[in-house]
Amino acid sequence: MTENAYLIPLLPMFAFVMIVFFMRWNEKLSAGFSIAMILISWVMSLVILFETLGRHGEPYEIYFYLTSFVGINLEVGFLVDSLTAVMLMVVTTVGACVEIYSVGYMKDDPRFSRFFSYLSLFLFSMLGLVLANNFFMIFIFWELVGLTSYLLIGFWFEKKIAADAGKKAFITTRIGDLGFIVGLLMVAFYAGTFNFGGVFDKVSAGLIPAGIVTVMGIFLFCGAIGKSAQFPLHVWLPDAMEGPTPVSALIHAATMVAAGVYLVARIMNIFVGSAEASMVVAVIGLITSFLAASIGLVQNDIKRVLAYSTVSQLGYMIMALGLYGYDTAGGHHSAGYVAGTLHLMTHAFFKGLLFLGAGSVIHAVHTNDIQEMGGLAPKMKITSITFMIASLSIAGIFPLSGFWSKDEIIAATLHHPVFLIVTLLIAFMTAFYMWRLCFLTFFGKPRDQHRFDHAHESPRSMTWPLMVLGFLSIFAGWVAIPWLPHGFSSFVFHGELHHASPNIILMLISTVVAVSGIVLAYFIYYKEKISADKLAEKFRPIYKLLYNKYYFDEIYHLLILNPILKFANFMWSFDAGVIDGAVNGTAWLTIVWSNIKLWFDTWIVDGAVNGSGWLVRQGARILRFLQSGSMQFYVLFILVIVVVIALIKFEFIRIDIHWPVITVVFVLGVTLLGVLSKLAAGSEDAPSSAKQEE
Amino acid sequence: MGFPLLSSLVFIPIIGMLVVMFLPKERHSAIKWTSTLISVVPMLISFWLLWDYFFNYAGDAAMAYVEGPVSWIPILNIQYYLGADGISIPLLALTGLLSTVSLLASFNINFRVKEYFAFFLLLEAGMMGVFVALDFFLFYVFWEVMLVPMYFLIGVWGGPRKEYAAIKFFLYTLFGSIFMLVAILILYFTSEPHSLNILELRATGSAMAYSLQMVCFIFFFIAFAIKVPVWPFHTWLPDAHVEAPTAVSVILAGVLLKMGTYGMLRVSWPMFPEALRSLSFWIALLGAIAIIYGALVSMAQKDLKKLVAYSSVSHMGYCMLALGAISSVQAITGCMFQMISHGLITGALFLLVGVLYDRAHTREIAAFGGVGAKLPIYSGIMVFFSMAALGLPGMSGFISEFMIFVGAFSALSKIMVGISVLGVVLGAAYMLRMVQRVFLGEFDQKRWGGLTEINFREIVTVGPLMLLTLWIGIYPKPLNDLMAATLENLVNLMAR
Amino acid sequence: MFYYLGLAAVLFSIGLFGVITRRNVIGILMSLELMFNAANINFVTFNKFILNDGLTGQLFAIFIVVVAAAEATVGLAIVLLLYRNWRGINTDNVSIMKW
Amino acid sequence: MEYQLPEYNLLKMLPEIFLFVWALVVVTFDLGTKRKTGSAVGYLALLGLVITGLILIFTGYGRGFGNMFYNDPLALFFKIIFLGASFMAIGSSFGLTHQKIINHRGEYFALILFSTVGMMFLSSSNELLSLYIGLELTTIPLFVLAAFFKDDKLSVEAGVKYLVVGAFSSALLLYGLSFLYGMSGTTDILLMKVNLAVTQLKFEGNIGIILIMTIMLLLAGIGFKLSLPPFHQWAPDVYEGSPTPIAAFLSVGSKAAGLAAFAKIMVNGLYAFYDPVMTPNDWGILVGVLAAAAMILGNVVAIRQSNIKRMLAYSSIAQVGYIMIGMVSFNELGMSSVAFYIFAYMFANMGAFAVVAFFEDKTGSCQIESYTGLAKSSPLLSAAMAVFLLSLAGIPPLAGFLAKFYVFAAAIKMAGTDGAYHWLYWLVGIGLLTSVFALYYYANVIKTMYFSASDSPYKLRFTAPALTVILIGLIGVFLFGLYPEPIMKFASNIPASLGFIID
Repeated sequence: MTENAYLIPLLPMFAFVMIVFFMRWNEKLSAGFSIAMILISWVMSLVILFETLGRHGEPYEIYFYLTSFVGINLEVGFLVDSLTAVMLMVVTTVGACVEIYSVGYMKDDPRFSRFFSYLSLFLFSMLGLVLANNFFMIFIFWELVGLTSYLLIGFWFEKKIAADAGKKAFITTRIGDLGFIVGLLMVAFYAGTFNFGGVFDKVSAGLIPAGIVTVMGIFLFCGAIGKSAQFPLHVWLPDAMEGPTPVSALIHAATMVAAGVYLVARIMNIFVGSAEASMVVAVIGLITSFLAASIGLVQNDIKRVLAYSTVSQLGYMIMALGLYGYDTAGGHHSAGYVAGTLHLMTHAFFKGLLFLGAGSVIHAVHTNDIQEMGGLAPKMKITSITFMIASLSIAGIFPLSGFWSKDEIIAATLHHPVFLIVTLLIAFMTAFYMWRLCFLTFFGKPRDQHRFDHAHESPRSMTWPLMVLGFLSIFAGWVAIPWLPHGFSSFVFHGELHHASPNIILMLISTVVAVSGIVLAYFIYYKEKISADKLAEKFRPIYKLLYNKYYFDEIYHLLILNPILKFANFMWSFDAGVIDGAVNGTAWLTIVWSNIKLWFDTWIVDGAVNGSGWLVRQGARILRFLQSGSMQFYVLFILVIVVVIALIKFEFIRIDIHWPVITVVFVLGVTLLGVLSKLAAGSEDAPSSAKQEE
Repeated sequence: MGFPLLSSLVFIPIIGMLVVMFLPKERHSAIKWTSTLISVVPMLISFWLLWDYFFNYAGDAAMAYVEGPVSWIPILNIQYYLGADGISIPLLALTGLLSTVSLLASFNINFRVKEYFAFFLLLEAGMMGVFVALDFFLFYVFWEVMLVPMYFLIGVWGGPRKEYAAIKFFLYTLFGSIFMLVAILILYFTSEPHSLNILELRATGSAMAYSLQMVCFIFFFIAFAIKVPVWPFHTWLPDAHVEAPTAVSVILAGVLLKMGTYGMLRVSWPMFPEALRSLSFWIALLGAIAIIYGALVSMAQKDLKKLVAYSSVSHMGYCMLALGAISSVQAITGCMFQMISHGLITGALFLLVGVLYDRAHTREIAAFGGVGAKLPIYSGIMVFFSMAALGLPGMSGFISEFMIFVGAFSALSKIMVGISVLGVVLGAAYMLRMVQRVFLGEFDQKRWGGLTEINFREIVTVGPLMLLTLWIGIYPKPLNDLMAATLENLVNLMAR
Repeated sequence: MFYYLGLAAVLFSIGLFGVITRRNVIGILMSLELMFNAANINFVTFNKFILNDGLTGQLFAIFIVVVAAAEATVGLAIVLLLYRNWRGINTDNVSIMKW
Repeated sequence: MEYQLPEYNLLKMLPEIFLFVWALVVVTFDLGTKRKTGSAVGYLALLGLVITGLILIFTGYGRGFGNMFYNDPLALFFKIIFLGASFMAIGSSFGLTHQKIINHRGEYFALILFSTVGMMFLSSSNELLSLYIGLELTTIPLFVLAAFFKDDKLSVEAGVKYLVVGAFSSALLLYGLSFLYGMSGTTDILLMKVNLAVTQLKFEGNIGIILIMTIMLLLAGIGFKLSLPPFHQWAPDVYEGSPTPIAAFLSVGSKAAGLAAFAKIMVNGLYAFYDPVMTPNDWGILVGVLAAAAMILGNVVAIRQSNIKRMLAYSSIAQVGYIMIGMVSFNELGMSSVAFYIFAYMFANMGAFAVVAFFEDKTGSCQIESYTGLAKSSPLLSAAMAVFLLSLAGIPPLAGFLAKFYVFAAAIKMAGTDGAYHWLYWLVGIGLLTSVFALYYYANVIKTMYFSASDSPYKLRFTAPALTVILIGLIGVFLFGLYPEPIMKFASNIPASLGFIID
């Protein structure tokens, strides 16, 4: 089965093609078909997972050349190792759940089947990304994922914000990809191949200078920054919530945004090669995580809160991976890699669940604002229960899966006190805002009676996926229970037997932190012992800062977007100036030379040859004067020219009294006489000729 | 030698032109169909050439299908000498395809039909000729012959400022080509025995004194650069594009611009290696400038067609960047890829803009919005090509740009390449702006309620371009193999 | 012979002067005749003094006289036309067409 | 001093004689039929030209009247051009003879023929006297023809101007010739080179001044014929005023005659002779400067003309500039290129003038504006006009382009081979740049005919002769653009008859 892994992405592609060309008109059929396809690939990836387990995660690679020019090959192929297997599992599972879910959610949407075709396309590219065995392919699917996310965010493109959000997402990630491309170019140039294995060998063999490796790593990481919404390019993710909720669940929580993390994990060998690069990664992750968490504290849009929590969790993973790279480069042992990948998996499940739950809530009350919800728990049991499970999990409460992964992360930060403290702080904040969300949504008394009355539990197609994911977000983490002999950790490290040493104290600390966060939220938002508004009043500046997301969007608009647009406009005007300087040029010229025809100017001036145009026109004037129309003048002119040229030649000759000279002297004298007299005569009828000028 | 395929490529359209001339003026549909069918023949021939070349000749860099040299004007020993190799064959196919496509696309022309189609066929003949000529005189003749029908096509069937645009195009290009003429004459009299044979003159050119090489190179460069158009010479392009009727701007973008780069690859690059070496940096710099500049300017456009026009300035900038990276085969291959894919994509974009214009009678971007809801298929195709234009993987644009970057990165200053990579983002920016403003957002029901979906003929015109774009994007190997030998040979010549 | 040449030169110059300054077309024609005759004198002179082969110069002179006569006739005819159209033969009027 | 009579074999002169007689016949025929002959006279004249052409072909090369009369390739080539020019001129003047010239058809055609005879005579004379006579015989009928509309002020003014300026310039030429005769002691151009050298020795090389005078005067005299600036000013006025076919004939025929004279006297007579003061290169540069002036002036001023005849006049001035480039690049390629150029130029220019004449006959207007939208009402006419203009502008594959190419090739070759001639590069540069200017005003006419949406009021129906002329023009322009081989071969013999050794 592993050798046929390429089928996994191709099945959704098949679904996409079929839907677009044949099934568009039959909604049920298209939905069913795409779901069937993703289920098949789910099964396949399950099989592959077990096969990989059987191989103890030995990588398995197949590829052939797409095209090859001198020096470098573009190849197509896939690589299955433990990481791939896990990711396949995650993607297919969440994908399947989301597709089933959206049957209910997208019901009676005019573009129902198109939605499913997009979903399938996305799954194709995501799975392809996961399976890719070289930088080139991963980049291709990387971009395709971006495209599909663009399409899906802007799915309801009649809404201007949705369209804007889509554009913003695409361009922002593209900026990240800029770095990615440069990284690829460096890879191609210095490593001479795109194949992961080849590149890693070159790096670990030290064939590439360390500085280059650092720069390369950082540039490649730019891609991750863009895709998984790390600081400073995190601004697009919250806006992306304008898309349909299933999309948010699938793309912007579980899979696509995780692609960045996946990339970092995939090319970890490069980071291992350079401590500096890894440090950068870690720091970026930390900053992001902190910022996002703090922003999430005060947001009121349910999906935005989730979005920020996603960003912060991604930051977690990135930080963990970075730390791993740093420590390993330093020769120490670190749990970061396991932590990152594990959290990647668990987070996919519970965050997916959270979003789907949020979706079903929104489906019920038709608003995103948690201030208008409340007390929904009795009305929609499954949703609320699963939602709370997920919240517990993300808060990291024993023994839910979130607990294990987060614990690993904290363990990874052990040797770096700053990281440790901030991480714990973040964990606290996470617990707090998640439970703020829960309390405000499901408990207390309804703040908007009208919406409350209409609220109802979602249809079955929506609740089943919730339950599946709920199950997973409870138990998925257990594969990594440290006491397991052949646990997750030993799986991701290809078979080398390796126990992440269980660290009871840490576990306790993290649990305490999490619980305290929950309790605080409980007191503020459930018991309302402490008034949130008072707090907000007390910390007004901080509150405003957080509420406005640190003013990132504004700053970007001010510093980057507007200047570029201005510059573009300036360029355009400059170009226009060059092109039809005719317009203004002519205006000026017609004032000066009003007697010249317009088109003559336009073409002479055009292409910025004013000068020559001016000369030409002057010349024309003189010639006009010469072409005076009086024949005697012509005669005179001929004569003058002859004499002048002759004179020019005379300089070369020694003058001795000799017969020809006399002749010439005569001729000259008489001619000059003639000239004078003619000019005298010409002065008389000067006015008439002047009239002719008009 | 067998059947003179290349000559037939050139002369069938001319015969077609004569046939069309003798058709009665009123029989519009007859004229349209005749000319289209006639133009199908060279298209098929060119495809067959592609096929045959790929399987029989692709191995070596020598000229295939050589016809002649037949002495034409012995006094100046001007010869009738045609040939095709890896760089001209794909362009021939492109020309054939685009000519037929744009003839199909110009069925909605309905005044002075006869002249229009006659001129169009003449234009096709000229383009084919440029790509197969191996004698400088012949090359120049075709180069110029093409101008006249173009002048008329823009000037008669063009938009409001057609006359200005037409004369501008004509004068600009003529101005360039006189430089080429001088350079040709200098080459002619330097070579011993006097010859105008492009292939033989390669030896002469590379043997010239440095200064003379410089002069000739610059003269040729001016001529070709105006055609490309390289950045400072580009100002004729937007006007010509905006004023020209749809089909003509398709040809203009799809084929005429390629002639500049083709000329560089065929003539001046292998001919004056020393001069090239000392100038390559500046050429690449011009390319980089063009990329950024074109992208920025097209970001500020309000007219759909102008936007596409400037985008092609930016895209040809990639070609120049690649041509600056003389030492790397990747870059040159990328350049060829870029030429072809730009031909396909921009051609299609112009076609689509034309489709919209026929229905809405405006190209003002601001005037539209939410068209996607009304014309799903049309918008789908348009979005597809916009994505291709902004270099989305899986489509030809990406492959070519990527090759160019890889090659240029190894051959040029890293900084320059880094900067020109910015073009990718800017490209995304202006294309998405356009897509969003036109197809997304609110739909103005009462103004655009009457818009009708893209019809079958128009889909037929765009379909093949779509398929090719995808094919090159997904499996570029055949095209690459087709050109590989020739291009390596070229690079070796440049490295002399 | 120098004197003859000088004479020719003087004639020529006078002719020039006349052509340029005369307002009257007849006058111009006459001045032209002067110039022709200057050339004649030259020819004859050269034939006489410098070289003494045959009569080429003389012949040339005779031919010139003939040609000049022909030109004069045509000229006068045109002058007649001029008079018919302008009621006068002053050259200053005859400048309708210019630039 | 005793003479031996040179052999007069009149047979060599048969074409001229025949044409002369035929002209007389034409007049008498017209008189004999009481001037009631419609266009029969015209056809008669055409017939005469055709027959002359045939005779011309059958009288081979050879010489008569001592060295006075040569039938060499140069002569033959130019004679063909003259015949062609006058053929097209006559052909395009039928409409004229229907409306304006009711009375004097006979004289009209006869005069054209006479002038043609003069040109032919000139082109094959190799000796100053006969050359001068040929020149006068060419010019004098043209004086009359220019003023042929007796009651049209413009025409008469054209006549007067042409007369005065022409006579004046011929006087200058004559004076120059007299000095030439004085210095060389012979009127035979072939002997001239030798004798000049001898004379130079006799006067210790002090004939410089007089040589300069001579060359100046000759330049002035011939430059007038060529309408080469600064001796051009008569041209626009005369072209505008005189009947259109005559203008055409002037612009091609008498130019060609001037070229022949120039080639004979300056190139053949004076090129081989070297004087430290006035080397051929010196006055070559001088002529080159004049040529540059011609190209610049002609092309620039033509841009602003509103009268198409005037525009064509200026364009023809510019064309002379191009021709002179070939002339002053003193090599065999140059001479043959000149010949080819004038040949190609004949077709294009005569054709263009024929269209103008035809249009003028039908509509009575010469303004460019009145051509608006002509393409729709009469496509063939405007298409022909467009082709002619493009050929004049030098757009391949038309003959005009090949001619330009040939000329520039000659210049660049000379510049490349001889260091003293580097100035030719500049000349070529100017030529090329101005050719872009030229395209502009030609294209402007095309624009007026084609690009205007409004329809032309005139619906023109062809008359047979006009159509013939235009078709001849088209065929010539296309044929010799695509297959110039025979003409070029022929033209490549001409340098030999100008004393160049063909390597």
